[in-house]
Amino acid sequence: MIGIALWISFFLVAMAIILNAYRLLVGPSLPDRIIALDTMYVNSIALIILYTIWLSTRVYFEGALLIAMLGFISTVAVCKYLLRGDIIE
Amino acid sequence: MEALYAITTGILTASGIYLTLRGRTFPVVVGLTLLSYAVNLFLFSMGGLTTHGAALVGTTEHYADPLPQALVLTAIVIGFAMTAFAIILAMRSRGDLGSDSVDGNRTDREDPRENKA
Amino acid sequence: MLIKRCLPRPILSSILTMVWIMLSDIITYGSVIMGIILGIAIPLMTQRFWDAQPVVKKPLLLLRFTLRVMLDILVANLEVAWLISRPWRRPRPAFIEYPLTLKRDFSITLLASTISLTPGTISANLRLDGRSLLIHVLDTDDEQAIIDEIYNRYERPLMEIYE
Amino acid sequence: MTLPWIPLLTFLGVFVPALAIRGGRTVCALATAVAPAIALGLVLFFYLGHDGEEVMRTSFQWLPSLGLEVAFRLDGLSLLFLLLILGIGLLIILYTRYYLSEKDSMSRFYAFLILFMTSMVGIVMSDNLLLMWGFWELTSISSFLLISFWSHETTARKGARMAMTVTGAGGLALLAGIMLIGKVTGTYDIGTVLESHDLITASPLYPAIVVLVLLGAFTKSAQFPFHFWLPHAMAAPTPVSAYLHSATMVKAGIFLMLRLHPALSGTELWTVIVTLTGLVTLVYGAWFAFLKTDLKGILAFSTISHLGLITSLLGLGNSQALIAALFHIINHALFKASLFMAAGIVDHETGSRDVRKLGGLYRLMPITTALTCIATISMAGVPPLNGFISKEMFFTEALASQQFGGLSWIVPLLAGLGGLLSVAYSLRLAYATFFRRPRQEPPKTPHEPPWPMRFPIELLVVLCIIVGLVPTLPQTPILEDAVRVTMSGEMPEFHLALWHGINPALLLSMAVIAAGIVLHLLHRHMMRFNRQFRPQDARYIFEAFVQRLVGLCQRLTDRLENGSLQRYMFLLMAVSVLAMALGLADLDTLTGNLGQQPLDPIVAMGAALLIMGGVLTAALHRYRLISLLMLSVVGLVVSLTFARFSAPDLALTQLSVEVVTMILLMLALFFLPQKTPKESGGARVVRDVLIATGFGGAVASLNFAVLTRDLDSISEFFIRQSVPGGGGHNVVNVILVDFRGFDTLGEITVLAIAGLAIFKLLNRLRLFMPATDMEGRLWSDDRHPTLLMVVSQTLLPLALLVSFFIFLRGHNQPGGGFIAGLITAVALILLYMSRGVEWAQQRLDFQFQPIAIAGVALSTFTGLCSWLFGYPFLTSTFDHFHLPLIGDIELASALIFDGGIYLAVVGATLMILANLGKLTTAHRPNKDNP
Amino acid sequence: MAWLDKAWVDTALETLTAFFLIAGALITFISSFGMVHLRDFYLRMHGPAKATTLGVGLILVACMFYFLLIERTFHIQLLLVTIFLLITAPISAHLLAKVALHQKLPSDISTTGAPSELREEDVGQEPDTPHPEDPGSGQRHSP
Amino acid sequence: MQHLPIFPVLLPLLVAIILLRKREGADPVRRTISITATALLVAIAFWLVSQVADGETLVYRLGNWQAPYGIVLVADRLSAMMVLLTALLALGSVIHASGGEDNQGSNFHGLFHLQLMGINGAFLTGDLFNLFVFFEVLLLASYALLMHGGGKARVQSGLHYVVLNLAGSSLFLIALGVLYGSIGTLNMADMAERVSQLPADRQGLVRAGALLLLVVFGLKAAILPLYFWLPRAYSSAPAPIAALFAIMTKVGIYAIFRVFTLIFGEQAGGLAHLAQPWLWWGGLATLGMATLAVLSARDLRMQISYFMLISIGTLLCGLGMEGTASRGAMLFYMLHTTLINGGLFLLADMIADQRGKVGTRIVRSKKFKYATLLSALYMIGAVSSAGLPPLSGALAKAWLMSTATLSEGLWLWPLLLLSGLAGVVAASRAGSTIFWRHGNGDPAGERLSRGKLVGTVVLLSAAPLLVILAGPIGGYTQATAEQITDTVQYRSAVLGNVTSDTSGASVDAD
Repeated sequence: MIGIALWISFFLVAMAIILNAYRLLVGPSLPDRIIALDTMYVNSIALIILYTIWLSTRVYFEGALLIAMLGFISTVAVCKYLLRGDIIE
Repeated sequence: MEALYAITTGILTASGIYLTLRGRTFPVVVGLTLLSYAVNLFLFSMGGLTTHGAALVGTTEHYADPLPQALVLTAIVIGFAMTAFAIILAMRSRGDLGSDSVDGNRTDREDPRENKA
Repeated sequence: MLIKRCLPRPILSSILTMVWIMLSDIITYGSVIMGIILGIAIPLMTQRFWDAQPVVKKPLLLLRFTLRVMLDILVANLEVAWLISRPWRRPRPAFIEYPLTLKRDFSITLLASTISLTPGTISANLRLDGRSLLIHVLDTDDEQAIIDEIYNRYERPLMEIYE
Repeated sequence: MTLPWIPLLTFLGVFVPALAIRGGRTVCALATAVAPAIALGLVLFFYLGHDGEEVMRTSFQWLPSLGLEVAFRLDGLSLLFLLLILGIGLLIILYTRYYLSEKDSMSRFYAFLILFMTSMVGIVMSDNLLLMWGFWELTSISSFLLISFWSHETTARKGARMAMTVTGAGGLALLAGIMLIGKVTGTYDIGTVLESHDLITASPLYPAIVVLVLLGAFTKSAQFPFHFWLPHAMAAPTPVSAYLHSATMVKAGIFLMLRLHPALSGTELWTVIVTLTGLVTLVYGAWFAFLKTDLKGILAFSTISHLGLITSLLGLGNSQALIAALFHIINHALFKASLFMAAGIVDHETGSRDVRKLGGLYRLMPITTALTCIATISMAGVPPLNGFISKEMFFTEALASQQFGGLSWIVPLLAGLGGLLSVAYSLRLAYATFFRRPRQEPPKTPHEPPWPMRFPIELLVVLCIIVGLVPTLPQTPILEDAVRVTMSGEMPEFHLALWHGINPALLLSMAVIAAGIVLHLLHRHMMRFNRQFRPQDARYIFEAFVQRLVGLCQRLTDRLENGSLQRYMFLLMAVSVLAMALGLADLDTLTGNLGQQPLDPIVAMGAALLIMGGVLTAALHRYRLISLLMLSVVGLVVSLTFARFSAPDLALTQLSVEVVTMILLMLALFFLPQKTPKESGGARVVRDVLIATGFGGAVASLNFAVLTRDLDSISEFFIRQSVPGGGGHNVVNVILVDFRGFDTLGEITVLAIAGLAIFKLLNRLRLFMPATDMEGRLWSDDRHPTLLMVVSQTLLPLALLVSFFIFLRGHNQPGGGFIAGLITAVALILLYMSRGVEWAQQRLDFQFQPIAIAGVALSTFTGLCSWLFGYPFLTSTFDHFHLPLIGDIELASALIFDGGIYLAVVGATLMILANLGKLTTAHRPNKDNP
Repeated sequence: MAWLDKAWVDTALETLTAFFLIAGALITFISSFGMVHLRDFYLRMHGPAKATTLGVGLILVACMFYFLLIERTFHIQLLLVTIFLLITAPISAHLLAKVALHQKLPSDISTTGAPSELREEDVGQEPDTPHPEDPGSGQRHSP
Repeated sequence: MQHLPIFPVLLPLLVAIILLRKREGADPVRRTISITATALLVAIAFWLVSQVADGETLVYRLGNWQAPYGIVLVADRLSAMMVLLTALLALGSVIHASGGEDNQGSNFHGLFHLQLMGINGAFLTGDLFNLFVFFEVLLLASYALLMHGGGKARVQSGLHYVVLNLAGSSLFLIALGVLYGSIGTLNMADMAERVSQLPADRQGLVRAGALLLLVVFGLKAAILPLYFWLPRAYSSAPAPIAALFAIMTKVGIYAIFRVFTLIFGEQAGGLAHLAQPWLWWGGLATLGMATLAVLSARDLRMQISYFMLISIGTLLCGLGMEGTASRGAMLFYMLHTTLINGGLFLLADMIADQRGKVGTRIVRSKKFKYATLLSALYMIGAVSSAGLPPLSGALAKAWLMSTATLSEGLWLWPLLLLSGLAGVVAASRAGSTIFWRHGNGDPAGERLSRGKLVGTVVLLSAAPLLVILAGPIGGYTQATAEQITDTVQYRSAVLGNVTSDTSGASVDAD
């Protein structure tokens, strides 16, 4: 049961990422692209967790944590860039 | 899978190389970064592509080759240091030479028509 | 005094200890002790980076508030998911100017985050003077209702907790 | 043996003038003369004292692998030249004392002169070809210094350069010749080489050897067509001309031909080249000597002509000719040195060397006139002086020559022509300078020079007379010895005399003298005749040649090194593609023996994302921010790929590095143009795409080829040893901090250096700061969004906690100091982003450089600690401790090492980012938040 | 914890895992889908701001159940990720909205209310330095 | 002393740590520390040379791990000689720098020592990846030092240098990857061992990796199509750094020498000597181009850079030639050219100081003080570089020429001799213009810094010293060449009794 659910989830999450990629690709505005990227980060957390379930290993938990943290920071950086130009002023 | 992996590495490498051949500092630095990603992927795969084999002793039967991983780790760090230096140098070069052309001889003025693009 | 100096932020310290235990993924004496050590050490190290300390006046209310928000998040998400996945019905979005009564940055942040996480609203911009919040609503007819709901559901508890 | 003392003494003499100049000019001159005088004494002492030995030799090993020895020999030939070099050298020293003006640095001149003398002594005494070559080139260098002594004059500089270039080039040809001789004979030892005549002449390399060696000799001895440097070397002070260009340096070429005569001569090739060159030079030099108006110019061309005479004698090659040549060497040195010195006196006294301006000096300077005339007569080959004797011997040989078969008449013809001309220019020299009525007053009123200045001339002239009148007396044994060496031992009969009875040579001499006088009378017509040819000054030709060559080279280098990075990059890539392609072409099949793993859709998606990201990064590079976002996608997916293929550590590292890189690139992008103008033409783009595709294709092929072959690697060891040997379960981390800890030490050093370097780069950087974003919007005035501020300070403790956690578990689980350091750094950077540099800087009251360095230091000292226990650097240790309540704790030295990494990463990253942020802080107006 | 060993626990856990997995993935997918098909940026923003958070959160919960199932241990570590996301997601959304407003991205025609940010008047900071790529204006250096 | 081989790496690192604790300019204390440390490095290098002179190969196993697994430092005659050469060059440079150049920016001495660390590490390491790491250390340090003091020309040429070398680093990694992926080890001795038993289907891969490695090293060493960046970069670098850069190209040469004699030596079967023809023709082409280029120089520093290129071409030819004899000569030539070129760069800086605005451009200038002294030094350097007797260049060139076989000599001799001639022409033009073509009037120019002078003299004194001591030094280089050819000795020293076979494959690729 879990196996089937897992593969369905894999498929859905992968589709989600591809949709993100589509948004990233077409824009049209920069914020659109950024939000697509940000969502892609979050969705890759989901992907990694699914992978973790698939492999039954815990080694990627920190990966998920780090993506959550770093994805945020990178989004903040881009936003700051668009708002102020200078990220660290 | 191997074929796809190799093709991907190749395309990434090609993109990186193409960028490094541009005439402005920023694309060149981006290209070098991209190239270093590609090279890391390449180097990483030299130990083979292993699923479920994280090199943590006691967690699995067959391990991925840990040595290329260690090498790639070192390469990532060094690549980061180099990228950082290169991009700051690009800034310095713009500050000193007034242009971000890699050869320092062109103007920064964009074609007015292109501003709309 | 000593306690105050060593534990400038008891809540933060306890949160950190808890987080450490969560990180360690296992509750042993070792992890607890380590968590406590870190819970004391890290606030001391980072103290200088904190602005004025938010003082929690009613911890119980905070707990209740938190639970309510959690629930709202769940509902909100389902609602949004429902909205999004209905291409046949166009949502009626709106920008709403929400007047703030909260003063402290920390509580404003909490409010704004809460708004963003809960049904169909996103706090889009905090005005520079800190007096009002621009909110984007996904689907609404009645703007005042939303303002009232936010005020009653979130802002007033926060006022009570922190200010 | 004591032979090396002779060159050594003269060499030590180089330093004497500088020391002695304090005592005054006379003392300096005398002191300078000491070393050559002693050396001369030694030469005579050795030579007269040697008992029966043909050749005295000494040798020490120097560089045996090269076959280079410090080897000197003293034989008849050396002796002859040594006497000339040292003897005339002494006279020149004396003459110079009075010649140089107060302004000129006497010590420098003497030093150069003695240096030159040393190298000449070295040439003639060397018993090793390479050693000889060394001295040979040294004469070029020292003559360069001497000719350019008056370096403020353009002619001196140019003349010196030309002399240096031509003789230097000849020297290099000589070296090649010597190398070939070495290849043929297997040695550079002159003694051995001289005995290998048959071996050398039989070798197929023989023509090359002859040509190369003769190139050396001809350039040095100013043989046509390499003669042109000599007249321009006349820009040198006269003592230099007298010494170098009459007696010594130009004779070095002659010496070389003599020295190698036993080994190289006796073939048709040798005879033809040497004789003909000599004869042509003889006539050519004489003709121009006749036409020149500059005193020294006349003498220079006359020297060329006489050298041609000697050379042609060497070409004829029989023993009588050799005797004549040797004899003429002596004679030429005697009269030409005195003539040069006399010319110097005239120049010195009148201020002019132009014969058109001179005249009538005999009244004012009778003694000089007399001396000059005697020397001139000798030069003209008029009896009863020494010049006549050697010239008559030359005529004799010329008339007797049979080497050219049916064309042999050409030899006496040219010889006669040369003789005729030499009579003419000699006459003209003497007449125009001393006897003709002056056309104009000379710049200075001349009078007789001081006696010591004249003394060298007197001495030489007296020698001319003595040699002429009593030719058999002093020089016979010397000549005998010299000839014996040159003829490899066989001793011909010879007899030097003024009067051999009436014979063809005598008749030729008489005819030549008569014709010479006639020609002199026709001088004006000859000048007119000459004027119809375009004046071809060799100097201009040479200069123009060099200029053109330089210009050509400049154009070539400018074209190649056009300062275009794109081109250099292209070349690098092209060469790399070639390298990889060559290897790949060597592969039988690309696919190896290993089956491929099945493709799963997630991997396919990742690959698709990567490809999209990569291609778009490249394709959209003109929109830099978008390109950057695409790069970010690549970074993210790469890290997911690492996770997918069992490399959690890599995934974590890649992720954190990627984010930091993004931040960094964006920080920098602010100061750079936001868009790249379109400037690459279509062709360029096509070219770049092609090379990039080629490169990518090669990389992909290599990757595929490796992936489909099994690998027998050393990794098994690491997995086996990780726990027992390294004390950690995370093999990657154990490799990093233990097995290959040295790499890691280097890696954090790199990081620290990057921090330092970037600090250096940012120093006093001036930058453009855009006031609007790329679409012309003004910046938002919300500098530090409140929400962000609050969240960032909430996140900081959490991030620190996480980084500490990741650091601690690194040895056993994915993580480690590097990732932990990056997390800490990123958290702090978030603080910087949300609160601004000023705010953060106030609260972070430590500097980052010391932290980074402390990190490197910590790792290094951890490594050093193993020395205390007698283990090599970086040997790790670990142990398990049991603590009450807490349980088992493992402490590894690698953890401290990792701590160093952590510190270095934090320090370096912040050094990079925070310093970059600081760039603008102070200068941005701060309206809303004062 | 003996009750954990019962068979029905396994079944329950399995079911829970599967449920949360699908629910999470579905929400994730829907929010990304919304990001593609919604009409303006402000609308598109809603999905990632919360739906994704929840979706990932649910998957994390599924993961916790899964490990409870196979290892009989409770990995609270994963909760941390969720907490992190909860803290950060609204802030990202907020900042993005700020950017969008700053860039005056047009909102959908049906949107009621017009915030001052989207009106035409100038709200930005006065230029202290001219834009270097702005032809005709002089360039100034920061010393 | 068992730790001796690591001293040349650790000493600079420790000194750098001490010097970099705080960010400050150069003060007397720092200078003293820096110079003393460099002198100490010279002493250590001498010690190292004396230890290995009898043919012993010192192996230092870092972390006490046996050879193919851990990283080893290997000090044989070649490594020791290179370390000594570096130390000597560094001594001259650092003394010169203490004459004032070090104050033009921050952290000069610290970075200088880090660069020394990188260079020494590259010379000593026996591990290919570690070589990469040390390459990066020395490169990054060199980037930093190249920018020392700033200035447009430096930034401009520095950018090219940096970008090319970054690309080069990527190529290096690709090459390393291919080699590891097909050979399965990183230790060079072990690689040599394994290459000899390489299955046929891997040959192409190894060849590709090896050739790519050659390209990378060629970029560092500045072989013909890859050298165009060098003249500008080196001529714009601060003098002491330019001087130190003289060894940087030699690191490339060294790496080529080491890798392609050890790994792809006799034992390598089909891959034996695979770089030889490339080196030979590349070297000749470099030599030829540099010969033309040296004539084109409009600036003294450029000219010195081209002298350096000539020497690189010569060295590459030396590597490309067959037989060991040429290698002894080539190493001797390397000693000569490194020191002299370094000295010339230092000298050019002193000349620039004196001439003021004109700098080192080869044009007429004002009269300046110390022209005699400086011209004498220039004479020494130029004569030596051009390869004229009696200084070291002539000896080295003659030796190299004499080792060529006839068919090689046919190419090498004319080029080498012409390069010498071009050197003579160029140097005499430059020298006579710079020192002699000047206006009248009182000589101008600042006081000569004693540090700069001493540093320059230290390096240029190599010209006569190498000649005087040619016997022993030449003997050493000859012995080095013989030792290098005998790879069995190196391999057994490094690997001991360990067979290179590891038990079982560790990589699962299914």
